[in-house]
Amino acid sequence: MAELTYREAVGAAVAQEMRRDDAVVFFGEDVAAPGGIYKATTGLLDEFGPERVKDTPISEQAIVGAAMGAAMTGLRPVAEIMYADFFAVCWDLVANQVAKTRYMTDGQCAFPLVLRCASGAGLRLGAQHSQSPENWAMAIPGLKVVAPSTPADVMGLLAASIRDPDPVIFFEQKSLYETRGEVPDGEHVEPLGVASVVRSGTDVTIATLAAMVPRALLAAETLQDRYGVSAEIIDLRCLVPLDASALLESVSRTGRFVTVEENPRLCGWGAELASIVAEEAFRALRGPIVRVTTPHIPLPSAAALEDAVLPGPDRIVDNVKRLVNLE
Amino acid sequence: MAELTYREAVGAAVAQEMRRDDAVVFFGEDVAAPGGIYKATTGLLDEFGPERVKDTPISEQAIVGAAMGAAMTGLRPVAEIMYADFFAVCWDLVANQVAKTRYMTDGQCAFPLVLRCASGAGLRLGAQHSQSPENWAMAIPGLKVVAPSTPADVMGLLAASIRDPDPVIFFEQKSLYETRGEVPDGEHVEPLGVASVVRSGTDVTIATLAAMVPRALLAAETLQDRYGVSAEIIDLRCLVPLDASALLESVSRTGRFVTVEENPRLCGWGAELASIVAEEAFRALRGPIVRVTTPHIPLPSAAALEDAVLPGPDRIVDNVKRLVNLE
Amino acid sequence: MDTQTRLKLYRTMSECRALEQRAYDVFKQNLLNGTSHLALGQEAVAAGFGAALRAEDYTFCTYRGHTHTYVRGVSMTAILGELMGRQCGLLRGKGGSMHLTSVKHGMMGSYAVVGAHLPVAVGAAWSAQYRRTGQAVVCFFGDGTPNIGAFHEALNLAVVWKLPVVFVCENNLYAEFTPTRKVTAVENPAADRAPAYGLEPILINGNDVDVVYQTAATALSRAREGRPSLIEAQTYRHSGHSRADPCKYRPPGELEAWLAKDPIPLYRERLVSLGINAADLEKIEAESKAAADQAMEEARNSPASPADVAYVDVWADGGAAWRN
Amino acid sequence: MDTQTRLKLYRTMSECRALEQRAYDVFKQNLLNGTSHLALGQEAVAAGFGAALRAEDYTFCTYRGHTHTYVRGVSMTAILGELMGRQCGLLRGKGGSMHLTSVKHGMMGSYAVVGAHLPVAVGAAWSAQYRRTGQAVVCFFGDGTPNIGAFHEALNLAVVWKLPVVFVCENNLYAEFTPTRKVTAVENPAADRAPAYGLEPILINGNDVDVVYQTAATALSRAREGRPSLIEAQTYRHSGHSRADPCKYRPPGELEAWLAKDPIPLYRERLVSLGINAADLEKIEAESKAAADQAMEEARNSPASPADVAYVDVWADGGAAWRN
Ligand SMILES: Cc1ncc(C[n+]2csc(CCOP(=O)(O)OP(=O)(O)O)c2C)c(N)n1
Ligand SMILES: Cc1ncc(C[n+]2csc(CCOP(=O)(O)OP(=O)(O)O)c2C)c(N)n1
Ligand SMILES: [Mg+2]
Ligand SMILES: [Mg+2]
Repeated sequence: MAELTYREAVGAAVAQEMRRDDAVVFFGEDVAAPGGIYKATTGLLDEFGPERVKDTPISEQAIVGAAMGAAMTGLRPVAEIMYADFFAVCWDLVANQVAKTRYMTDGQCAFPLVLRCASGAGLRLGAQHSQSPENWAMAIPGLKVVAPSTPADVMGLLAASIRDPDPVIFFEQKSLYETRGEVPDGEHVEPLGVASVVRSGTDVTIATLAAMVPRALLAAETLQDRYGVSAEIIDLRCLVPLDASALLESVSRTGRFVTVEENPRLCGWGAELASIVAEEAFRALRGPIVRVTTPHIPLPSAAALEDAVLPGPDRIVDNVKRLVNLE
Repeated sequence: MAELTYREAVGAAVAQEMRRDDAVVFFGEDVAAPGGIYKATTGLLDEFGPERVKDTPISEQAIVGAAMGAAMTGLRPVAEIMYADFFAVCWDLVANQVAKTRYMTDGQCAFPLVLRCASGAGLRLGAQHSQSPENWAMAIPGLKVVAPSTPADVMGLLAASIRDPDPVIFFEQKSLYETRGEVPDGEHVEPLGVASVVRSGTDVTIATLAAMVPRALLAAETLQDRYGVSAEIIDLRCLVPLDASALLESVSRTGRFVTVEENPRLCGWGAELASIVAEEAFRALRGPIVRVTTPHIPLPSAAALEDAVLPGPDRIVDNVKRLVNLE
Repeated sequence: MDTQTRLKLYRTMSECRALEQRAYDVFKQNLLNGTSHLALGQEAVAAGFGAALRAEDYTFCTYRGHTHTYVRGVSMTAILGELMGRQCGLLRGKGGSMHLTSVKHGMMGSYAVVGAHLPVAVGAAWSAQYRRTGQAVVCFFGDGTPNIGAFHEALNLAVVWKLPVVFVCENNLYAEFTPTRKVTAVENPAADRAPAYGLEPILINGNDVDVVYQTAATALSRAREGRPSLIEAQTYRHSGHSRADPCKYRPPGELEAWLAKDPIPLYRERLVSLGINAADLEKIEAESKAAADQAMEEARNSPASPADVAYVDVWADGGAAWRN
Repeated sequence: MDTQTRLKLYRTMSECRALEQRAYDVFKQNLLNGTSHLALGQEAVAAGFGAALRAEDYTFCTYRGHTHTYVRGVSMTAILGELMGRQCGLLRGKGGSMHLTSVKHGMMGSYAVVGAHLPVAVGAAWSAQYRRTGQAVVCFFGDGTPNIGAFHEALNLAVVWKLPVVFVCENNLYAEFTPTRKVTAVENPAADRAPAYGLEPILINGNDVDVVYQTAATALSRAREGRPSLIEAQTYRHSGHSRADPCKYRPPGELEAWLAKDPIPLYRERLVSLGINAADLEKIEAESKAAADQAMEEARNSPASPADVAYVDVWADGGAAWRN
C-alpha cells in the first residue's frame, strides 16, 4: 500500500491506463506542459509524449467533440474539463451528442471516453467555479457518473472509467485534492456501480458522496457519541450505474433515509434516491425521507458565507435528530 | 372568451405585452420575417417593426447573452431558443450567467427576461429535438420554470413571465401547438407559482404538466369508470416557483402520490416532488410514491417507438392500479 | 478526367436526385416519421465528394444527409426505410432522417444540432492522425453554420493540430427561412473566414460536379498531409428547408435562376458536348429512378420497427439499465 | 493631448499599480478568499480606456478585472474588501475577486467563464442602441478568449446589428500557463480575425497609454455611430496567472524584456521629456500608494460579511424562496 493524495491518484490512474493501452490519450487546457491547474497530471507529458498528452485551446466544445470523434474511431480519450461548471459551455456535445449517438445509431458505435473535471466547493471560488453538477450528468441517459471520495477510489474508479466502453463523467472534488489515503499497490481497478458502506449502522441510512462523505462520517460520530444514534453511511461513488440495491438493503434494516448533497436542492441526485426509496422501500420506512443539501442558491465566494450554506456535520446531525425524534 | 390554439396564444401573449410596454423586445432564429418555425409569432414583425422583432444568426450563445445584456440595462427581452434541446448549446449563458449574476453581484441588477422554446415529444423528431428538459432548468437556482398545458395558461403565464422581474424559462410543448381552448378576453395574466387542480379526486394525487396533463386526465377517466378509483390531477404549470402547498394539501387528503413526467427518469422534476412529499407528507402517505416517466433512454424517432416509450394513459392506469392494490 | 469517372459522377447525381424525390414522396404520402430535409439541387456536392473519398475515409454531415449517406454506399432502402421508421431502416427507426449513420461505410453520422459535428469530425481526424491510418475526414454543413461557436472552435483546433480534415460549407443561401447574408457579417460565410484560421479561402461553384470533384480530390490529399481545408461550395436547394416549407422567403425569379443552373442538366449538356451519347445518360436516369422506386417499395413493405428496439443500445452492453 | 489628460492617465496607472500590489498582499497575507488575478503590467489598457469612457458607458470585463473596476470609479476599499469577503466588499463577499461589478458605475460585471461576457456586452449595446441613449460598451478579454465559441457568435452579431460596442483583447501572451500562440491558428488571436467579421484589424501597443487612449477614443466614437471595433492590445502580465503561479512557463529573459517596456516608467520618461516635473510624478506615485495602503487598512478592519447575506437576492424580490 502506498499513501497518495487524491490529486496524485488522478495522475496515477491515467498513467496506469496509458501504460496498458496505447489507445488511451489525454488532453485538455493546461494539462500537458503545465500538468493541470491542480497539478493532477504532472509528468504525463514527459512519460507519454506530445502525441498522447496534449494542451488545447480554450475551446471546450472542441475538446468534447475531439474526445467523441476519437472514441468512435478507436481511441479511448480522457479529456479534462477544467471546472465542472464549464460543462455548461459544451453541454450540447456532452448531453446531446456523446450521450445519445450510440442509441440514435442503433448501437453502431461505442463511446469509450472519460471527461474528468474539478468539481465542488471548499476553495471559495464562488458560483461559477464551485458547483457539484453530478445531477446535470445523471439526468442525461447515456452518461455514466462517478464521484469518488478517497484516493483509492479515484485510482480504482478512474481506471475503470477509462476501461469502460461508455462515456463517463468523472467528478473530482477539488477540496479533496490534498487529502491522503492508502492506495493498493500494483494495478488497481474497481468496478463501477458498487457503493461502499463506509460506516455500518442500524438507525438511519445516510447516502452521500465525495466531499460530503467525511462530513457525514463526522456527523455519525457525534450522533453516536452524543445521542446514541447509529448511522450507516453509504458512499455512493457512482450515480450511474447506481447501486440501488445497496441503498434498499440498508434502508430495509434502518428504516430511515437521509441524503447529504453538496448541490443546490432542486433535482439533486438525492431527489432521485429519495424517490427510489419512497417507491421501493416504503414499507420499511419508519419516518420521512430527509435531504440535506446546499439551499437552492448559487454559491457565495467568501469563506464565512460558503461555510454557512454548505451542508456540514452540524446540519446533518440536526436533521437526523429531527428525523429520529419525529417518530 | 375567444378560442385560440396553444400556438396562437404564444403570439397573443407576446403581442399583448409588447403593446403594453416598449421595453419588451422579441428575437430569435426565424422568428421575425418567417414568424417562427411553428408560426407562433407570425405578425409580430409587421405590428412592432424591425427594431423590436429581430431575426438572429444561428448563435444561441449570442441570443441568450443579448437577452441578458439587454435585461440588465433596462429592456424586457423575450428570446426564442428554437428547441428546448438547444439550451445545451447556450447552457453556460443560461445556467451560469443569467441565473447567477443577480446573486453574485449582491442584487445589483435584475434580469427580467424570458427564454421560450418548443419542448417535448410527439412529433417524432428523435433524441435531439424532443426533450423535455424542465428539470435541467429547475436544477439551477435563479431560474423560474414554466410549462403550460392549455392556450389560456400559455397566454396568462407567458404574459406573467414577461412582466416577472426574474429570468423565466418558458417551455411550450410542441405537440400541443394545434390544440384549442378558450382564452379570456381582454388582458390576461395569471400569477406564476400557482398549480391548477384540473380534476378533483379522493384516492390518489397525480402531479403532472404540459402534454402529460391530457394523458393523465384520460387515465383518470378510465380509473374512475373501470376501477372506481378517484384521481386528483394537478397541473403544476410552474416548477419554480413551485406550488408545494397545493401538492401537500392534496396528498394530505388522498394519501397517495404519483408523478407523470415526459422526461427520462433520472433527476426529473418528479423526483424533487417525490422527495418533498416523502419528507413533508410522510404521515399522510398510505402507500409508496410512484413516478411514471419515459424510461431513462434517449427518445427514438419512429412513431411506434416514440409512442411505446412515452407515458400514456395505459401506463398511468397500470401504475395507479398497482399502487392502490399494493396496500 | 476520364469518361468513366464522369459517368460515375453523373450516375451518382441521378441516383441522389431520384432518392430525394422518393424521400419527398415519403412525406407527401404521409409515411414520414418526423421531419426530413432534402438536398434537391445540391447533388453535385455529395456526388463530387463521394467520388473523391476513399472507402476508409470518414464522412460527417447534417440532418440534410440522405445523399451524403447514399454516396458512401448505404442502400436507398435503408435510407427510405429509416424515414418511415421501418425494420429495414438504417437505424431501425431510432434516429430518423436527421441521424443517418453507417459506421461500416465510414458515414459517421448525420447531426441535427447545427455545428455540433464539426468538433466531432476534428476528433475523428485526430484519431486517424494518431493511428497513422492515412484516413481523411470530410465534414459537411450549411451556410448558417459558420455563425455558431462550435464551427469556430473546430476550425481553430483542426489547424493547430494539423489534422486530416476537409470542412465543406454547402452555401444554399438560406438557414431555414432566413437568408444567411441578413445575419452574417461577411458575404461568404465560410470562405471569408478561412483566413481567421490561417487557411486559404476556397469558394467554388457547388453545382459543377467536376469542380467539386477536383476540389475535393485536392483537399483530401492535402488533408492526408496534415493540412486541413475549408471549402465553400455555392449551391441552392430546390425544395423547401424541410417537409412542407412553401419557401415564401424566396424573392421572385430566384428559384428559376437556380433551376437554370441545376447541376444535373448542366452536367448532361457537358457530357453530351464531350461526345457521350445522350441515350446512355437517359438510361442512367431511368435506372436511377427504377432503383429508387424499388427501394421505395421495399421500404414500404418492411414492417414497422418493433417496440423492443427502443429499449436497447443505450449502453455498449446493449442494454438500458442504469441501476442494479 | 493636453497635460491634464496625461497627468490623469499617469495617476490612474499609478493607482492601478498600487491597487494590484495591495491585492497581491491580500493573497500573501492569507487574507484572500478564493483566487485573484492581477493585471500588473497591463495598467495602460485599463487607464487608457477608463479615461476615454463616458460615465454612462458600460464596461464588461473578466476575472482579471480589479483595475477595470477601479477606473470606473469604484473605491479601492470596496475592491480589496471584496477579495477578503468583508462587509465593505463591493459584493459583500458574494462574488469575490472574479465577479467585481458596480452597476451604478457602469461596471456591468467581471465574468469568470472565458468568453461568456462578450454576448452579454452585445446585449447591453443593443439595449443602448434601442433606447437611443448614446451609450457605448467596452468589453475586455484576454488572448486565450478568441478561441472560444462565444467570442465568435458575439462578434458576428455585433456587426450584423451595427452595435455600439468595442471589443478589446488584452494580449498578454498566455492563457493561464499555456502560450496562446501554441494553441491558436493565427499569430494575432484577435486582430487576425477581425476580417472574419468584416472589421478592420487593429493591433496596438497596449503598454503605451497614449496609444491606448487615442485608439479607445476613436473606437468609442465609431461605436456611437453604430460601428463596432475589435482591438488587440499587446501587453504582458508581470505577475502570475493567479494567486501563487510561479510562471515556470516563461522563457528566460521574457519577463525582463517586458519589464523594460513597463507602461508606467515608459510614460514617466515621456512626461518628463515633455517638460513635466519628475517630482510631480513622484508625488502622484506616493499618493497612489498611500491611497491603496489606506484602502487596505479599511478593508482589513471591516468585519466579515454576516451569513445572512448568503440567503438574499437570488430573486428580484430580494429573497431565495423557490416554493410556497
Ligand atoms: C444549434 C441549433 N440551432 C438551431 C437549429 C435549428 N435549425 C435546423 S437547420 C437550421 C438552418 C441551418 O442552415 P444551414 O447551416 O444553412 O444548413 P441548410 O439547412 O441550409 O443545409 C436551423 C436554424 C439547430 N438544429 N441547431
Ligand atoms: C470556458 C472556460 N474555460 C476555461 C476557463 C479557465 N480559465 C480561466 S482564465 C483562463 C485563461 C484565459 O486566458 P486569456 O483569455 O488570455 O486571459 P488572461 O487570463 O490572460 O487575462 C482559463 C483557461 C474558464 N474560466 N472558462
Ligand atoms: Mg443553408
Ligand atoms: Mg492572456
